[in-house]
Amino acid sequence: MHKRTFLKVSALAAATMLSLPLMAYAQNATLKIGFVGVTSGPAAAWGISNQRSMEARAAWLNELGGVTIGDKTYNIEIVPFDDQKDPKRAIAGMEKMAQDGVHYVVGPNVDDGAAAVRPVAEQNGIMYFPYAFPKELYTPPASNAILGMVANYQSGPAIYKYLMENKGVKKVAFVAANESDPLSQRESGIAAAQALGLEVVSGNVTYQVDTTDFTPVLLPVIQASPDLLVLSGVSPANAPQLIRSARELGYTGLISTETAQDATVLAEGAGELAEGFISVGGASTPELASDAMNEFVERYTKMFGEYNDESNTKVYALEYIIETLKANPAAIDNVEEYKKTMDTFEAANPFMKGDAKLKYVGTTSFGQKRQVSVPLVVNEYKGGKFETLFVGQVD
Amino acid sequence: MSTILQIKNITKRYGGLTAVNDVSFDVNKGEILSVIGPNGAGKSTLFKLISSFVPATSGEVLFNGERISSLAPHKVARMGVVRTFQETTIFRSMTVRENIIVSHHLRSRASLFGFFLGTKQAKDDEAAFAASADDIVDFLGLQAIRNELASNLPQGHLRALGMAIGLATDPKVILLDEPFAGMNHDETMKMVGLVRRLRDERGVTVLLVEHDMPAVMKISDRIVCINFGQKLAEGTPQEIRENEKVIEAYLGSEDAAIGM
Amino acid sequence: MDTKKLLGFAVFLLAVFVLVPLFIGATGRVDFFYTLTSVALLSVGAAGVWLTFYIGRINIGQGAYALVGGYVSAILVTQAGVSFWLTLPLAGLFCAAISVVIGLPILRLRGVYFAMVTLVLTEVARLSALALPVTNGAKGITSIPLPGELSFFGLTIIPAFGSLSNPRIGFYMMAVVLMVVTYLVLWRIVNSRLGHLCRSLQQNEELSASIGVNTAYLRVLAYAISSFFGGIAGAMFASIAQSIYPSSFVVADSVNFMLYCFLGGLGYVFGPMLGTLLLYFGWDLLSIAKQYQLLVYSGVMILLMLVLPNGVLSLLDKKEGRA
Amino acid sequence: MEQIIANGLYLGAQYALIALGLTLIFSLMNVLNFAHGQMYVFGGFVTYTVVVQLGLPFIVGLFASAIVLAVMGAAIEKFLFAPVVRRSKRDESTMLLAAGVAFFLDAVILLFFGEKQRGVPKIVNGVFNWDMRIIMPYDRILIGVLAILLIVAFIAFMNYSKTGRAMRALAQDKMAAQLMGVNVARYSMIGFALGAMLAGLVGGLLVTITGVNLGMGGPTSIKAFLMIMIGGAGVISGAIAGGFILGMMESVGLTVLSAYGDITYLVIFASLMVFLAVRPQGLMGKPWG
Repeated sequence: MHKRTFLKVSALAAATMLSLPLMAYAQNATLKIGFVGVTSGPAAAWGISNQRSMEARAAWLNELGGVTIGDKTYNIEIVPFDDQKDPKRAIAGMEKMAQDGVHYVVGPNVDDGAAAVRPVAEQNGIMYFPYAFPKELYTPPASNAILGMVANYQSGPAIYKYLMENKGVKKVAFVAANESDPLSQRESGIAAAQALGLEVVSGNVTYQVDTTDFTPVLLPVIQASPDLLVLSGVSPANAPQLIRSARELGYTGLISTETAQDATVLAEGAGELAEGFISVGGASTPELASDAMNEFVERYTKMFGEYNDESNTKVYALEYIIETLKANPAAIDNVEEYKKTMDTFEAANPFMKGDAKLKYVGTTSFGQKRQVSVPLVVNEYKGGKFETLFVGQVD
Repeated sequence: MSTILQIKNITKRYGGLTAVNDVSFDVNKGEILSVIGPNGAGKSTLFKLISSFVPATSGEVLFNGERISSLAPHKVARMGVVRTFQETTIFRSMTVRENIIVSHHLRSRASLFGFFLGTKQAKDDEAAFAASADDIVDFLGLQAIRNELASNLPQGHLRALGMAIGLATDPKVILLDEPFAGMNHDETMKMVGLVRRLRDERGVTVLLVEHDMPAVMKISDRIVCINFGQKLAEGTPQEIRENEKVIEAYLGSEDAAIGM
Repeated sequence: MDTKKLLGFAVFLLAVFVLVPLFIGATGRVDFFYTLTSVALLSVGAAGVWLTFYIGRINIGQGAYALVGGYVSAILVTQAGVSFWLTLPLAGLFCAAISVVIGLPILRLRGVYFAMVTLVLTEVARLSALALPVTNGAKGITSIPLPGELSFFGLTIIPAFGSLSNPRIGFYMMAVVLMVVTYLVLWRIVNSRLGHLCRSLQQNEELSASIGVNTAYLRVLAYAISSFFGGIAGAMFASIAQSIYPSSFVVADSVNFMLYCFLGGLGYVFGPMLGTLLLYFGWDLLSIAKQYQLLVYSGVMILLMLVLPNGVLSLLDKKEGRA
Repeated sequence: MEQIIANGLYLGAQYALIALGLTLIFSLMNVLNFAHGQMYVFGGFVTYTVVVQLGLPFIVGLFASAIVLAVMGAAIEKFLFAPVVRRSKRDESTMLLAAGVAFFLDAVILLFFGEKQRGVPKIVNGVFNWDMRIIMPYDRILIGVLAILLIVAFIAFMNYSKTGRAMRALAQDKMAAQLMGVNVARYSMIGFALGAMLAGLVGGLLVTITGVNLGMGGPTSIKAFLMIMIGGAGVISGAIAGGFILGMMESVGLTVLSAYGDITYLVIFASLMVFLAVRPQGLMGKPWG
C-alpha cells in the first residue's frame, strides 16, 4: 500500500520541482552569466566564494537598474552549476550553459575541470574564465578560456625576487598537496626560483589534503633550514595548519603562497603564528580598495552573512564580462566579437583606488591576451588583517 | 572388495594444538563406514582433511591410489570425493530444484563460455541437469517442496537437500557430516534407509561422522573410533561395541551415548 | 528469450536510439545528450560493480579501473597514434589483465575487508597516475584528438567524430551501444549457468567449492569482466573530455558506482542502469534547488532507502518476494 | 627519532579515538558508517560555535558536541538504520543509507556552518622543547593526553559497566546475546549514539589544533576505515592498535621516505593493500568480519 503512496508522492515532488518558476525580472531583458564550479564537498570554499561574489555583484547592478549594453538594458542573472569538482560533471555543466544560451561562464575552479570543458566551450561558442593555471588552456590553438586570476608562475617570480632583494632570501623550500593543481604549481614555482638563482633545499615533500597533523610532513622540510617556505597551491583550509606546524617546529623564516587566502581563517587557525605570512590577494587592502570595493564587501556580507577575502579576486571575472560587452554590444551572443574586442579593451577598474584599468593581458605567458588583468597585490598578514607588501603587474 | 580411499598417517596441528594425530584407515569401495568419537575428538577436522578443505600438517589421503590431500577442494570434488556440511549449508536464496541443478556443475561438458553463448552442448547439459535434478528430487522424496526457497525449509528437509546437493555432483565417495543430528527416531530411521539406498542403488561409498550411536550401529559396515585426535579402534559394529577402549572413552566423556 | 522479453528489449532499443534523440530534438534540450551519455557510460562501469556484488564482493574500486582505462586509451592515442577504436577494447583488456593480478590475492578477502582494499586501490591508482612518468603526472594528458574514422575494407562504419556537426550525438550513440552490449552480456551471464554459479558463490563459497566449482577462478573471472567494463567506460570519458587527469576518477566515483548498484537493486540485472539514471540525472535536475541541491539529493536518497531498502527495482517484485 | 615517535603517538591517539567509534558501530550492527567523518566534522563545528561564536569555555563546547552527536547518533540509528537493517535482504544495503547520511550531513554542515575552514584558537600557549629532540606544543600534548584518557575511559566503560558488557556480548554473538535477554534494539541504539559521540568528541578536541572544514568528513571516514582494517574490523583493541599503527606509519613514512617525496603516500597505501591481502582479518580481527 505505502509503495503506491510513495510513488504518488515522488511523482508529485518531481513535477513540482520541474515546474518551479525561474526568477525573473519583469521590466528588463535578462543577461545570463554562467558559473560552473564546485560549491559542495571538500573544495566548496573555492566555488562558493566565486558564486557569491557574482551573485552579490549581480544583485547590486540589478538594484541600480541593470546594465545597459548597446541600446538595451539587462538584468544580470547568474546561472550556477555545481560540478562537485568532478570533470565529468563540469562537462555537463558547460552543456547546460550552452543549452541555456549562456555565452560567458565563470569557472571551473580546477585544472581537470577546465581541460574537460574545453571541447564543449569551443563547439558552443562559450568564453569561460577558469581559475586553473595550465598554459595550454590559454595558448593557441585554444582561444575560449580566459584566466581569471594571476597565475602562480607570474606571481611567484615577482614574490621571490622581492624577497630576495628585500629580505635576503637565499634558500627556498616547497611543499604541496599531492594533487594535480598544487603539484603543477610547485613545479613551476621551483623553476622560477631556480631561474632567479635561489637554492631549492627541499622540493618534493607532499601531503594528503586530509592531513590532520602537518608536523611529520614539515619536519624534513624544516630540517633543510630554508629562508623561505613556499606553500604551493595551498587551499585556505590547509594554510593555517601548515603555518602553525612550521612555526611550532621552530621555523623562523618566511612563509609564502601564491594563492588567495582568507584573513579570518588564518586568525582562527594559526593566530599570531600567521604573522608575516605572505599571500596574493585582490584589491581589498585598505590602501587600495575603492569605495566600490568597500560597498561590495558590505553588500556581500549582508547577503551571505560573512565575507570571504578570496572574493576580492573572484569578483573581477563578472566585471570584465560586463564591461567588455558594453564596449562591444555585438559580443552579447557572439564570442568572436568578444575576442576581437579583447585586444584593445580598456576600462576603469571600479574596485581600486587611483586610475587602475581593466584590460586583458597574458601575451608574455600565453602568446595572446587571455588573462584578466587583476592587480598583483602581494599581502602580508599582520594583526588579523592583510597589508599590502607591494603591487605588481602582469603583462 | 577394493580400497577406494586410504587415509595414511594424517596429522593436523593448529599452533600447539594437535587436532588429528597420525590417523590411518582404509575405506573400501561400496561400504558404509562411520567415524565416531566423543565431542571434540577431531572428527570434523578429519573430514575437512579428507575433503582437502584444510591442508594436512603431515600424512596424506589417497583416492584410488592417487594423492588428493594437497589439491584444491574443487579438484577433490571433481575426482569424486564430495562432502556435505555439518551446518545445514545450502544456497539459501535458491529454490530446492535450483540448488540441485546448480550442483551438477561437475557433470557439465560445455565450458563456462559455452554456457554463456548457449551452445548446443550447453543446452544439452542444462536439459540433462534438469532431468537428473528431478530424478534426485524423486529419489529423496522432495517432490512437494521442489520449488520452495531453501531458506524457508525446515531442518529435516534441509538435511535432505544437503544430501541432494552432494548427490548432484555424482560422487564416488560421499562424506556425510552428522546426517542424523537433531532428528527424532522416525526421521533417523528414514534417513538410515536413505543412506542405505544411496549405497545400494547408486553405488556410492559412504563415509559418515555421527554421534547417534544406535543409528551408526545399524547402518555401518565398519566403524572407526577416534578420541583426542587419535584412532582408538576400527572394526565392525559388533567389535566396536565390545572394545574396551571405546567404552572407556565414551564413559569418560559426558557424551555417554554408546549404551543406547 | 521469450516474446515478451524480446518485445521489451525492442522497446528499450527504440527508446534509447530513436525516441530519446527525437525527444531531445523536439524539446531542444541538447545538453541531455551529454548527461545521458554520462549515464550510459557510468552504468557500464556500474554493471561491472554489480557483477562483483553478484559474486558476493563489495567493490569500491571501479574508479581505479576507469582511471586506468582512460589513461591507457589516452596514452595510446596521443603517444603511439593508435586509433581510438582500437584503444577502447585494449583499455578494457588491459584493465582486465591487471585486475587478474590484483584480484588473485585480494579476492580471497570478503565483506568489508574486500571493500576497503578496493577503496584503497582507487587512491593507489590516483597516486600512481601522479607519480608515473608515462601519465605525465600532475599535468594530465590534454588535447586528446576526437575519435577518428572506423572503417573495414574501405567501408566506413563510424565516421570521424571531428567531421560530425555535433559530436555529442556520436558519443551518445556510441555510449548507448556500449551500454546495450554491456547489459546484454550481463543479462546473458546472469541467466546462464555462469550466473548461477556466481550466485552459488555469493551465497556460500565453501559449498560452492565442495560441489566442484573452481571458486578462485570464477571470482577472478567475474572481477576481470567487471574491470573490463570499468576500463572501457573510462576510455570513453577520456575521449569525450579530450583530457584525463589523475583526479578524473577518484574515490567519490568508486563510491558512486557502488551506490548506483544499491539504489537500483542488487538483485536485478538492470538495477545499476536505473540507479545510475536516477542518481546522476537526478543530481542534474536538482540543480534548480540551488544551495539546497545536496540536501534534497541526499534526503531523497535516504528516503528511497527507507522505503525500498532492496533497491528501486524491488517495486516490481511480487508480494511474496519481499520476505 | 624521538620527534618521529612523539608525532606518531600524538597522531595515533587521535586516530585511535576516531576508529573506536567506527568499530563500535560496525561490531554492533555490521554497518560501515560512511558518515563517521561527517559526524566528526559536525562535532568540531559545534564546539567552534559554542566556543568562538558564543564565547563559552572550551570544556562546554566539548560537552556540547558530545551531547549533540550522541543525540544525532541515536536518532540516526533508530529512525534510519534500524528499519533498513530489519528489512533489507543484504547487509551491505546499509552502505547506501550510510552514504546518504554522509551527503546529508555534508549539506547540513554547509548550510549551518558555511564553507570556510574554522578553528578554535589555541587553548594553551607555549611549546615543549626537550633539547631540540622533541618539540611539541603544549596544546598538542594536552589534546593527546585527553585523547588517551578518553580511550582508557571507553575501555573501562566497555569492560566494567553493565551497558558496556551488554554491548560486548551483542558484538560477539547477536543471537546468543538475544537469548541472554539483551535488548538488541536498545543497545544498538546506545552503541550508535556512543560511536557518534566519540566522533563528536574527537572533532571537538581537534578543532583547537587542526580546525575543521566541510571537506574533511569523507577523507576522515576513509582513514578511519583503514585503521579498523589494520587492527581488525569490529575489535576494540584492533581499532586502537590500527590507529596507533597508522599514526606511526605516517610519521615514520613521511620522514624516511621524504627523499622520494611524491611517492610517500603511494608506498603507504600500497603496503596497506599488501598487508590486508596477506592478513585479511587485520591484526586482531575475526576472519571474514
